[in-house]
Amino acid sequence: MSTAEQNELLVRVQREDFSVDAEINRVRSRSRRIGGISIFLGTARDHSKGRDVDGITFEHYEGMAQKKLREIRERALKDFDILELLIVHRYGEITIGENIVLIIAGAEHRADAFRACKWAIDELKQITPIWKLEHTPSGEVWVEEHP
Amino acid sequence: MSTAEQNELLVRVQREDFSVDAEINRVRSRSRRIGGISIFLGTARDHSKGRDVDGITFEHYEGMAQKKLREIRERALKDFDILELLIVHRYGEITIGENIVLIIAGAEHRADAFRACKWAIDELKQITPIWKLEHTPSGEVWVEEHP
Amino acid sequence: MITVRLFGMTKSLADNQSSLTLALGKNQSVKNVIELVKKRYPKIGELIYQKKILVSVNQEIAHDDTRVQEGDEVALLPPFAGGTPAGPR
Amino acid sequence: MITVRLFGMTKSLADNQSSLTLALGKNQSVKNVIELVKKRYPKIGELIYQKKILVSVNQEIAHDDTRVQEGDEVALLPPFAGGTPAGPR
Repeated sequence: MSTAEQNELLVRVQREDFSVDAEINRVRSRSRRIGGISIFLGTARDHSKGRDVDGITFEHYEGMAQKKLREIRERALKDFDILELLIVHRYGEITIGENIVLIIAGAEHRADAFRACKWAIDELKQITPIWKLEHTPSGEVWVEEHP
Repeated sequence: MSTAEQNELLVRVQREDFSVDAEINRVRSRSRRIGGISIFLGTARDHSKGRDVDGITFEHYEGMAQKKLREIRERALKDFDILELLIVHRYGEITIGENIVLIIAGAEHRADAFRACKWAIDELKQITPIWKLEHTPSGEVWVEEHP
Repeated sequence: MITVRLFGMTKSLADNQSSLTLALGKNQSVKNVIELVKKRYPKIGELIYQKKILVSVNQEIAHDDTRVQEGDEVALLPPFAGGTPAGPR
Repeated sequence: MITVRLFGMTKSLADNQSSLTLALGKNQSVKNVIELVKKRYPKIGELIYQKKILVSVNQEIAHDDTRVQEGDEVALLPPFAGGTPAGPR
């Protein structure tokens, strides 16, 4: 696989669910120096702001979403002492309890991995053009989270 | 399964490797309110303090190690706004690149999950009676990490 | 002519169309695009003035004076799932 | 008689025995255990005095005055893999 192809696998927006183990292996295979891996996994909760939620649909801006996620990966690799960072975000219909978003930061030391992972998910939430439609018993609503 | 049996699965010291996906599902099954999951995975690096490392053997104090890990889980559940915390630590011989330790913190919101996960791994490193023997080209050495 | 892509709430406000086609003259900026959108969908125009909807040009957040010409990729971006974007960077 | 469990570096320093059996009288404390260990393994005794090896009684970190009696589970704990433990809590 070329570097470009590998990098594409490290930043993805996809409809299908993902295996965390498989994504960890993708990160791990990039360096034998990795000793600390910090992972964030966002999942679909059954309520939001006091409302019951039956399911969620994510819509994204194809092209711009990937571009922003690539920027986040590149800035994380530059600004933190990490060896690799992977981002996967799902779109389409998501059932309660299912995976939505995954960030994996691999570093020699755990403190760097935690910092990069936390920064990346905060940044993702801020700059990535992805929208969330919550299906509730009283109808559908486009929502934004206030973290 | 009884609560005691479930709690035992949430804090383990074992020789076998673990599946991160399976452990995530264990945490996730505890509450449909979980929206943010922070995970720390420690893996065996190929060098340490400038030395090459060919492999690692972990030894633990059976009984006391589990007791300390249970204390960490219970304190995390009390002190942080999280819904579940899981800890698995391996012992025995570990090959470079393999999993050593896993912490999973599940919360409604990601900031709480990150804080609890970070605290738990820092605390684990401080208070858990587990020892590390590094196999290097020039011999074996019992080591402590200075994080 | 330029095409303005719509997402999420913005799409709902425009009768579920996923894009608008606007007749835009030469030497125009984002400001002119907003005026054209506002004429057809006043509610969207209002949300843009309130900075609740951002405008992007060629996949970067734009401001009022950003130039827009034939072939540019313009989009109206309602608040992201993760929270309101921080505006032009 | 009490049994003192050894781990890691402490075990190596005691000819790879995983435990020591000590004859301990009545009304004794951790301090007395340390003295007995020191007689047989001066190097271990030294590391205990330097606080590089901690003593636990019944799976809790103990201090010099912690009482020790028949049936207690005593162990000598070299620095943990994660770094030096913070001493008695």
